[in-house]
Amino acid sequence: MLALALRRLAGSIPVLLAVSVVTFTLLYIVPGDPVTALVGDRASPETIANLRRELGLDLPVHERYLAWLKRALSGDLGRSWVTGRPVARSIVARVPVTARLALTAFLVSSVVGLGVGVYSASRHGRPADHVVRLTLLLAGAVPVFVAATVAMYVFGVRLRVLPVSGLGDGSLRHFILPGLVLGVYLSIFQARMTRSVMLEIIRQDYIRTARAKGLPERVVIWRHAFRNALVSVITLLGGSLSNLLVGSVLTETIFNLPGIGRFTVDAAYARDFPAVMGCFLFQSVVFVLANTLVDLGYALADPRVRLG
Amino acid sequence: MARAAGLPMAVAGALLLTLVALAAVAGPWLAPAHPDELSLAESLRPPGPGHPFGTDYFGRDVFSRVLYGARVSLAISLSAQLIALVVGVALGAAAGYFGGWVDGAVMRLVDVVMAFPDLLLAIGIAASLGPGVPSVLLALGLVGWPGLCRLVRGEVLALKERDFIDAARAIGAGDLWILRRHVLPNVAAPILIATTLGVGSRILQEASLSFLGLGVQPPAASWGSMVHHGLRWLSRAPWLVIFPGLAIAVAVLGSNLLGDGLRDILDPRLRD
Amino acid sequence: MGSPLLEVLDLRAEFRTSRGRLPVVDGVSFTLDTGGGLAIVGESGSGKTATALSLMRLLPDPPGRITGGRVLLRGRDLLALPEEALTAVRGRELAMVFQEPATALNPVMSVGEQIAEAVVQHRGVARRRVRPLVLESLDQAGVPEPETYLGSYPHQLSGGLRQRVMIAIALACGPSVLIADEPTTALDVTVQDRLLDLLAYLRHHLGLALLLITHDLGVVARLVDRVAVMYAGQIVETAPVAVFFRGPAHPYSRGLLQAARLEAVGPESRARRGGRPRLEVIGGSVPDLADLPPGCRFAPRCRWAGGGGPCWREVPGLREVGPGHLARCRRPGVGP
Amino acid sequence: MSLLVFDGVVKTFPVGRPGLLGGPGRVRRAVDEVSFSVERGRTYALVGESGCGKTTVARLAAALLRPTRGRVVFAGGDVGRLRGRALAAYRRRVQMVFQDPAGALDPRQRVASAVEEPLLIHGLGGAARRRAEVGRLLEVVGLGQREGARFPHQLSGGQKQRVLIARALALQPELVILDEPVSALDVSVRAQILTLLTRLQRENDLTYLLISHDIGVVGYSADRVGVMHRGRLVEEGPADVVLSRPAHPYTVGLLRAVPVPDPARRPPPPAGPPPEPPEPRTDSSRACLYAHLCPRAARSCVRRRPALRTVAGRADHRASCHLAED
Repeated sequence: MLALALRRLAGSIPVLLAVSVVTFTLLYIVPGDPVTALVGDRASPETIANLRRELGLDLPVHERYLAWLKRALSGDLGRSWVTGRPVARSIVARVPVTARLALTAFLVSSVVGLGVGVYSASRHGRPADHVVRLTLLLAGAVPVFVAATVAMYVFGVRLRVLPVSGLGDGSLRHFILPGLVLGVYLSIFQARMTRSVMLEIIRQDYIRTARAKGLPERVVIWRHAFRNALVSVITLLGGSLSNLLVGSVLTETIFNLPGIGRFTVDAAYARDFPAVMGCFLFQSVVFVLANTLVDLGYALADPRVRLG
Repeated sequence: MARAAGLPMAVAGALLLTLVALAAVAGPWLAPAHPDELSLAESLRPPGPGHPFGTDYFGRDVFSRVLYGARVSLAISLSAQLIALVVGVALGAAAGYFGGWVDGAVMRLVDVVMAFPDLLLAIGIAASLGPGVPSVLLALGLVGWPGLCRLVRGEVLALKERDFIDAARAIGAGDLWILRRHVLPNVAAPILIATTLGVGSRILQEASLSFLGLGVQPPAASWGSMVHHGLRWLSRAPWLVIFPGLAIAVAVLGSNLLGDGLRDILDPRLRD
Repeated sequence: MGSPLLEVLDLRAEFRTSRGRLPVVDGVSFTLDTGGGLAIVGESGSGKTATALSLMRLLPDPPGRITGGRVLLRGRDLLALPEEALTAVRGRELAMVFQEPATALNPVMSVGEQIAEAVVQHRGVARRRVRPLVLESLDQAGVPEPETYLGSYPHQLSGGLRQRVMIAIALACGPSVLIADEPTTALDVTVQDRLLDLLAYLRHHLGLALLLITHDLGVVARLVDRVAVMYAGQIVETAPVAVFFRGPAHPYSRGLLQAARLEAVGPESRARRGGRPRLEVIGGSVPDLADLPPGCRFAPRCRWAGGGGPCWREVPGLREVGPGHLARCRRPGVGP
Repeated sequence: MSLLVFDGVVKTFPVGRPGLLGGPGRVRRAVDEVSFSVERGRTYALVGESGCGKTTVARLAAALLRPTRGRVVFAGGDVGRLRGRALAAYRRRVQMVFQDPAGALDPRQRVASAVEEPLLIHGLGGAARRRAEVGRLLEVVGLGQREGARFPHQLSGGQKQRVLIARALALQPELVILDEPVSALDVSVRAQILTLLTRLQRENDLTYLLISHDIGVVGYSADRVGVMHRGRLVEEGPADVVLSRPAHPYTVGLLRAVPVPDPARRPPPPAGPPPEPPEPRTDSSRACLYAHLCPRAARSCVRRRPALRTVAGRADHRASCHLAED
């Protein structure tokens, strides 16, 4: 089991390296000279040359990459061009906000999404299933930022029951609305996925076997079908993770929550490259590692993979 | 059952998409005003007889802007999906059919692109190249192809296992003959479905990027950027958000309905 | 003799498809006594599997739907039972073994769990006390050293062992009827041989009534006392095996038996015939259920139907042609 | 005269993933030192259970696979070395009929077009002549214009197999490889296809390599029979001899296992649940591969793996069993 975990983690190393190469490339295809951007047009040629040496910009590109990678690995993602503060520290400061939002949304979507998906599949072809399917279809077409805006308008502006913007005192109240919006948005995805996986599984022979044993339908659905569905749903969680990260970028922007997503967008807007790429690298690494965990979870959930 | 539901879904989807396309094509004739025509006296008017969707802060007619936005949104999404389609199908078919190092190389590339959450990659590109239509196109094309590539590769791999490919080889058919005569016609349906659904994704992604202010730049306006700008007036003029938001939803719903409907109609596994 | 253990009366089921309602089971009746053995024989699309699934009310819905008839188990109509009461019959009194052991077992549950849950469900035994019962049913199914397999998963077992696990699940609650749907079709012939022995043992030593669904008359001859041949949703002939194999009355049955004798070219028969055996061929193929001929459903393939005669116009009923021997044919026993 | 000869053919497949650095992974011997020859105009049948390697032999003969070792010789030429034009020419002379007729037809190709395809590929005849030829071929296998215009899913299993046979005949081959040609078909349709194949063989002077798990089909069709077990040929000889006086205990067991459609010959039910036999040993063992199941296994069977040798008294009957020698 440990060997399997190590093998999967080792397998993600090439991908992480590729992630770093892409990040580095994006950083350096930036039009214009970063040095000029840093010190302004009016700096003397000596200052520029010095800074150039200091930043290692006079080195050949592969050495620059290695130097950058070494620094990035030791947690140094450079300094923001806007605030001058170390990017890594800014990111760390924002992680808790995003983590809380993502966790709330993930919990909501796991309960609602899986529940609705299983329910709908178990009523396949009946009115309840049609209603669910139609709702998912309609809801899935609404962009999360529009849904968030509408929620904000209804609950914050009209009903005034929940805070709509910012972190305030940092209490959980400020996470309810964004968490719910993002959670419901993810639920749509989860429910569609779960439903189609469950429909595929309910057709399988072993479900008929379970019914032939005289197990009540509830047991057939949850013990036999859902357990198998979980194996597939776990593998599809990767897509859900991507949605979670993307959704949190949008949600944080709308609700003005100082998380990584908001930070990324602000930095991109200000063309603060070290900050943009720092966020980019950080989130991609989290995404790759999370996907690796998902793979591992899949392997553990399926005895065919676990035991070979 | 599923098949029976497929047709009405596909028709409804096609109708919605036609509506959007009509708005894009006939926008200039349908719009009551020029989308960029300022009229500060008319600032933030609610929807009414003169302005069916109301006006924005600068007094521009929201209905006209939504119609013109359809052009921008559709043009970008369709072009990006076209890029994704060409790249994805070519690489996917090659990887699946020839296997070996071709497959290895293509799939590693796919892994790398897929290692980034799609919008994040688009943000990175938009930030690097500067926001604007070219970088949006590049970004959306880039995030779109790996999905199609994987799909086509998987379908081709599954087809290769089927006896009729071996049967074609056994009567003396060469690789190109088999690809053209037997592989492509059989992957056409899944490609069509994925492309239709992909257009919806691209519309959403373009809207998201523009909503973040990293897509289409003023004075041009796409639906996403209209929501972006409307957000500031949310408490006073919610229609600035609602109508462009609704337009996005209609377009995405159209392509999802059409895609899902086509899947129900074309998927042989659902046939009786 | 009292009332039979299982009595099926005029069972009807259909598939609702885009091509209309297909009568997959069309007025099927038969009885099965305690410890008895009946085989339903037919080709693909004959409705034999749909019949078996309908008895258990396992016909996939949609598209399947039971539209009429009665299934009396010890006089109680299973088709009239509410769903909850049905679960007490399934697995407890009527157990079923399916064709594909590779897909009929849950891939993510261990063998032990899959047997134990049936025992827990029906016998109300505490989970801790289940183990000996599980081992006993594995033992009865001929699984050697059952303890070693409790924690195994289906993918780790051979085809023969998987089917034995299926049988163990079926045996776990001591049912009185075992419905076996093509239990050996997916298996190699030597594996099949041992499983047929096992089924014969279960019938004779545990007193299990066997309802066998098969296309293979060789398997029929080996296991049961009575045979019912199905064609296009209907029973076309039913007889005691000894009578049937001596001389089937329906032309379709005769063709099947001829084909089966070809299948079984054993050492002696080949030598006896001195080379290639002669083949009796039934022409054409099974009719489309959406487009059935108006008269006898076999008429288009029947050599003795004549052109446009009564066989083509009227649906023949099941008629007695001998003691316990019924055939759905206007001219039973014609031809060779 | 031998049309097709297998000479010490070995085919291995990689098992699981190759080593981390692309080094050689484990391999499985699907076909292990198989030698036999098929006479022109006759039917040679290979019989065996799933996984015995018989389908791999069919694919080797059809040049869909190349042997790892040994030679497949057709009309004097080494099939394993054919490339390009020579391979195309080979495919005109050797055709294959597949096990699953539903899978062997392109679902999006009409029947007539499927039958025409080989003519098109090999550039035989103009459009009009091809159309006439397709009509003739369909008629030969008992199909008409109506079926020609249909898609495969609109046909019954038997009709699909007829289409595949027509397609195989289009190039007027000398050898036709029949891979389980009737096992996917219903019992009543099997007989139709088997008699059709017999008739076509007679009319076109065809040579058949028949692959089947079904002793009945083999008994009906074969002139010579080879019995395969775990990748090896364990017995081989004239069909009449092998099926009536089998020399290898595996063949004996195989024949005995076929259920006889005669209730009078029903064996008595066993007194206890008949157990599942043990799993086979690994290939690396030097024992006879059948020893763990063999009712007659002696000590020599575990020590030394027997080779295929002539059975006492008959030059054309071979078996790989210590007990059959002498």
